[in-house]
Amino acid sequence: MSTSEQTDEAEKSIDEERTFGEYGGQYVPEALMPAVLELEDAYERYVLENEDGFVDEFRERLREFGGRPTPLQRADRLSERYDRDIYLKREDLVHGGAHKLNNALGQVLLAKYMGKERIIAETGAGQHGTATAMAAAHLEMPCEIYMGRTDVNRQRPNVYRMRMNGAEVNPVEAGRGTLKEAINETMRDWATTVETTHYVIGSIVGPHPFPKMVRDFQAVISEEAREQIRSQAGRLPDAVVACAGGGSNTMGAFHAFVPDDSVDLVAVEAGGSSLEIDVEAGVAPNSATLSTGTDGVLHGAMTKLLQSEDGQIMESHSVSAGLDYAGVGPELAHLVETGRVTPVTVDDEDALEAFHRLSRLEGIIPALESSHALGYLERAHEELGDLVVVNVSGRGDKDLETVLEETETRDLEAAPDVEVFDS
Amino acid sequence: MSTSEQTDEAEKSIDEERTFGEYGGQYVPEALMPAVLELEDAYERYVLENEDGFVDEFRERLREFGGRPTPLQRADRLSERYDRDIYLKREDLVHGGAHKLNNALGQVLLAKYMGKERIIAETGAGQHGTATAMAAAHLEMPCEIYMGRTDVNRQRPNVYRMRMNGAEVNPVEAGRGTLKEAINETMRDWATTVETTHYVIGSIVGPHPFPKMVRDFQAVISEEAREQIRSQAGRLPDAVVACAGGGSNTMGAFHAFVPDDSVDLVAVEAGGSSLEIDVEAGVAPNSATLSTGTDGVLHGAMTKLLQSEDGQIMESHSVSAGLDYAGVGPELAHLVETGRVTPVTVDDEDALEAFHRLSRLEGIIPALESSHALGYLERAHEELGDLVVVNVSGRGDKDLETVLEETETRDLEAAPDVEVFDS
Amino acid sequence: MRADGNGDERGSTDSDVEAAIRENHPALITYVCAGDPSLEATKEYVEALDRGGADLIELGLPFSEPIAEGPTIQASINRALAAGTTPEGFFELVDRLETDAPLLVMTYYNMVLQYGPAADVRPFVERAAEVGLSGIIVPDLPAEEADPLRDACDAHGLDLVFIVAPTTEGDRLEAIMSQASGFVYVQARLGTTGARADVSSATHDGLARLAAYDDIPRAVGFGVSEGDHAAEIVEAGADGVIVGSALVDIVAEHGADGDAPAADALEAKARELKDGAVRGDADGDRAPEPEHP
Amino acid sequence: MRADGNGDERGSTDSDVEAAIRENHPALITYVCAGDPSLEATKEYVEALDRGGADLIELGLPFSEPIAEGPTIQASINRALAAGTTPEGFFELVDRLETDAPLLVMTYYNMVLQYGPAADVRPFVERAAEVGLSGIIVPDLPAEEADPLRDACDAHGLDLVFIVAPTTEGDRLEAIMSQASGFVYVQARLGTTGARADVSSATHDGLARLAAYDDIPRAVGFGVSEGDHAAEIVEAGADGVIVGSALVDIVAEHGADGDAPAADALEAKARELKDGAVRGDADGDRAPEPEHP
Ligand SMILES: Cc1ncc(COP(=O)(O)O)c(C=O)c1O
Ligand SMILES: Cc1ncc(COP(=O)(O)O)c(C=O)c1O
Repeated sequence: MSTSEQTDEAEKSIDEERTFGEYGGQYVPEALMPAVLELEDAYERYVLENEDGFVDEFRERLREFGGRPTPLQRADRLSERYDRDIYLKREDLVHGGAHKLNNALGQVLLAKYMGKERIIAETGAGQHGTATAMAAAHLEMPCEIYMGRTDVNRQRPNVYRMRMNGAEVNPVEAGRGTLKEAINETMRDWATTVETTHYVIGSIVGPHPFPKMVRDFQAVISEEAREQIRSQAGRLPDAVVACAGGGSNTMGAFHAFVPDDSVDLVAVEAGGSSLEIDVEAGVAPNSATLSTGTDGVLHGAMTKLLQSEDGQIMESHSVSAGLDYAGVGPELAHLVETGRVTPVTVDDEDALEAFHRLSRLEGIIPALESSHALGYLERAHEELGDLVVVNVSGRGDKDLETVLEETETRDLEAAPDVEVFDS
Repeated sequence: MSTSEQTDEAEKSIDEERTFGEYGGQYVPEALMPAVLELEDAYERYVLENEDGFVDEFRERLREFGGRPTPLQRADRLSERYDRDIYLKREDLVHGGAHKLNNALGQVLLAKYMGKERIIAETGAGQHGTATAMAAAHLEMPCEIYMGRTDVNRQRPNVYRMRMNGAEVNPVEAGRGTLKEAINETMRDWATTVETTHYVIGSIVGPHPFPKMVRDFQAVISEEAREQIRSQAGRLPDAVVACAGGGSNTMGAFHAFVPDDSVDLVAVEAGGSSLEIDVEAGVAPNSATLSTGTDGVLHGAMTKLLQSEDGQIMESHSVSAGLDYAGVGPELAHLVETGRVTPVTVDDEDALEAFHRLSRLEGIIPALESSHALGYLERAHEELGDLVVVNVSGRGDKDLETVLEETETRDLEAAPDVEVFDS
Repeated sequence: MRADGNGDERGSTDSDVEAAIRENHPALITYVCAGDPSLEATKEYVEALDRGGADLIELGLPFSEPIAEGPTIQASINRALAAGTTPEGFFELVDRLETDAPLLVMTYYNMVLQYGPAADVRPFVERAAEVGLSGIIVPDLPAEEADPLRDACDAHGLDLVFIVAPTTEGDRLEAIMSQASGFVYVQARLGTTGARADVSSATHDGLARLAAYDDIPRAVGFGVSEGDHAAEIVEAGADGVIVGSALVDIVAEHGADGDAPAADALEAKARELKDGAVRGDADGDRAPEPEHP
Repeated sequence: MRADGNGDERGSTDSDVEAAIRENHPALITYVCAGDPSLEATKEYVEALDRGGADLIELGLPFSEPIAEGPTIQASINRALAAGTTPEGFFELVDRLETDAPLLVMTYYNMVLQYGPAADVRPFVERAAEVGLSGIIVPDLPAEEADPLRDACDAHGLDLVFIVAPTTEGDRLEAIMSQASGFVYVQARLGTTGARADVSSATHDGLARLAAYDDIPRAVGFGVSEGDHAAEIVEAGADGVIVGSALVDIVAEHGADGDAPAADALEAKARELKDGAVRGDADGDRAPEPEHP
């Protein structure tokens, strides 16, 4: 994204491609196409060309409302443990507790510039929904969030937060009542209200220009981190490690480093309980789309998917709700295809260990999503060079109940005993 | 506090007074006196004189680990509502979700400089306990937290967080099992282990040097805010408003402004359900120590207290656990006595309204403690001048359950309907 | 098959689909989802619709993420998937079907892509042609992304039917119309499929916008549920009406076993709709001025 | 009353407290909390202790935040407060008590401050003198903060007893000793009050550190619960032993009504302790070298 200060030619050139190699595109119902094209136009004008000072306002709001820049912190005890320099990009300190606000704030602001009157968004565990509700309240935009019934009932605190920020929460009764159904339903709302409404997609997925636009809003992560590591460690890192669900924190953490060939980019997917697919049940007990998926079209884009041979989308699974998605951003699919990004997986158990490890060693309770990136560090730090940046995409307060339940049924080395209750 | 950069004479002069006017002092058991004096010495050397670069390390850790500086954000919709410029100091964005870390990090680091081997702390709702546990994990210090049994059982998420950060949590069975008992018990531990252990007090209370030292660690709030408001609004504010429990966020937000006579300093106490004392039950249904308390000695200092005629300390009450304390920092008592600080109260109901109002209008869910400061703004903004800074001492995620329960039994204007569950 | 731009009149296309509409004008186009409640039942239902007067039959191949459908058709798709409906089962059903009305498959793009070993539309189109399907409708495939599928359809003589939405205007409308074949699916209102109690005003606007393109039949869908709606729509100038949810409601009512009364009810409903359409045709004319400006 | 520095030998002080210890050497000093379970019961208990051989009696005036007490005395204080014990009730009880042993009040500083209309220690001290108390012990009042109370005590002829802890050393020890009166309370171990099974090694260290200050009696408390402890402590050179929790345990055992058996048990316990102290005195000498270096 160009800022008013950075008038670099390469950056200012408008990127009109709707695809990343063979991935991406705009596979949406005809009724949505005009809105998608209108958004494309707005993206090019406001986000790429800073028309009306959009980018300046966005950056300022990210700073004042969102709490940016976030620190790049050297993790002393992890560095000692792994005998190399580990730096954590602290997206857990963004307002709302995750990188999600970077995107939500950008899109809601853009919707305002576009003259839209209403915001809708899907949410799974509620992170994107709460970020969107916060941004909408901040910018005085009516907001409705679609959330699967199952998720509504199991993520009450996030539902409360959205309601408190003035958003409507619409439970989606269809299917299993989780993220996939919520996205479908948000698309249906959008198909009905497209003239007045902007759909704030929560990751680098969906039809063009969403994947590029969301990436550009999240790119602030790597723009900051790249400057910070150069000033704090004196050089570029050997590797950047980030978890990948849809992939927004991932591309956010990678984007500025993509041209730096010496920097390995590692996308850590949720290995769930197994990488084997349960064909009978149509269930993938993981969300390892980049590592195990096949090409197909979902939610507006050609990308890698967890799907059956027939083309039915599978239920995915991960202990971390935010990674639990059967698709992935088309740009990541492309960068994996070209070899620039290395996809790896970390399973539920190793992510839980990493959650406890960071909490105990560094006094930072990471999101379960981010714990996947940290779990990879534990396993493969020797392959990552001497200077590694890990993106801590969010904080783990939202995950306490899940972690407790999941910890109880396992024998985790790093977990504390929590028997201090009752009597 | 002096920094390595600021070598201003006035700031560097060592403050050897143990009292603030008639308040303060060192009313502790003889066994603790040597530790208190040792701490006094360490405070003077490390904190006031930056010996061994203590202050520099503290500031750097506050930045990288704690996420400082926090923004000073213009609240657009509040400004519109109140027809004046309202700025929010965003302590809710500090790691852990409240200003509490500023102090916890400072004290744990100081304990390390002093060669202590172990950290203890009291906690009520768990905010100071979690901040201390985080700081102790970060600095690799064994840590035990005392917490009343009642609080342990009703603040489970915070207990989990402390355990996950590797702290022991010791439930205190005595009395009603809340903050007062936890402090008493921590003092008892300290009286036993004083040679190796540092007691991290959670507010500007306790014997000298705690009130000054905690204030100095928290003063970063007003040091930042003062610079920020001058650069963002071009001048000093007309008033700074902060809630007051023990008073650490309060003095943190006031300290740098104390010499600025044009700046009104307003300490907002918890009015609870009533300012009338229930003499029979020995209960004050409020925590309005500065407004209604009388002079006495509690937990090591002469200060204002909620106490019976006989001198028994009363149970205090507030919907916000963090304000629920029968004492207050001696420095605040003094500044109220001299007229520099104006004490006011906001009751439970107005604080709840303010909680919902900020959530809905600004997309920031404030701590219930901070909601008291915001409630005062609603009531008395006309008396506060044209440019007002409100300290948002923490985020409200920890308060969701309480707010829901308390909202259900009331008819609050600003509250959302939360009936989206079940089916 | 699409007019190939060599100057042939569209009227002289060799499209079964277009012919079925023109020859049976005003046409009834019906939709049910294959495999709900079973492929056997679907066979009976389709044949019943054919008897009842359907001139063209869209048969849904169920996809797990039907983003363009309302609750009725979503539920039908879910039942079909739960019953184990596969693309190959679908094609075999089509192969066995004996109807006067030509058949189109309606499905989502990923289903088209995945039929072969790699993500490629050709195996699907080839198989569709082989079992005698006349065309394809893909609600999540806008004209901009349609090149590969259109090429494959052209190669196998299948129509690729495009949807024109209330939001489709100007250059895009022109672009779509230039590659439309079989008929144009006029979406009567924004939103998703689903039976409604009235005819949308957007119907009239939509037909008006298409008035200039009278070399291809225009059929209106989304919300049509009664004979009177059909009459009103045809009266407003449509060449046909498309009915889905109202029929799926009947399928749903009759439950899991797919019984004879369900087939009878479908046949009767088709007749009501076809009668309505014919009634509308007697009352209206074929290229009206917009009634709701 | 404190030696006034005019050259009088401490031996010739007019302090009841000091006299009670010196004249009954080795002395037994007992503590119970007034009002647990009732002021009436306390009266009986104190008189029983007096009969059993207590040479000096500390009577607790309960305060809601007893930070220097362990669980036993905390509970006793809570029972006394729940029973409605007030400072005035306390003073009236003292007024009515008939004991050979002088009485001291043991309470926290806030209780002392609040007795009058404003925060001021003088009314409390005045009233204490009036009802015949001989001294005051305030566990949360270190020497550094003691000026106002010491002045008031001096004015009314009361002793202000200071505690010397295991951590008290050097200049501070000197400063405390220079203002001690009545006796020095030697805290036998770090931590809070509470009966223990053995005598702390810090006891010996503490007495050794005080060896030079033999112009004022030294009594050892914190953890003393048996006659044998008393013997050991006196043998190590103490002038007296202070026992609280072990007596409060007896009070607690006998429950809410304060019965005659409780008084008997207290009297017996006092006798055991006094006998122990006397036994220790026969075995030891008064200013030993430390046994545990
Ligand atoms: C903290 C956190 N990290 C990561 C993710 C995964 O999303 P993405 O892959 O788009 O960054 C989520 C999604 O909710 C999240 O909350
Ligand atoms: C968010 C927040 N604000 C304020 C307070 C009150 O403490 P103090 O008055 O010391 O700032 C607390 C205490 O827990 C708190 O958590």
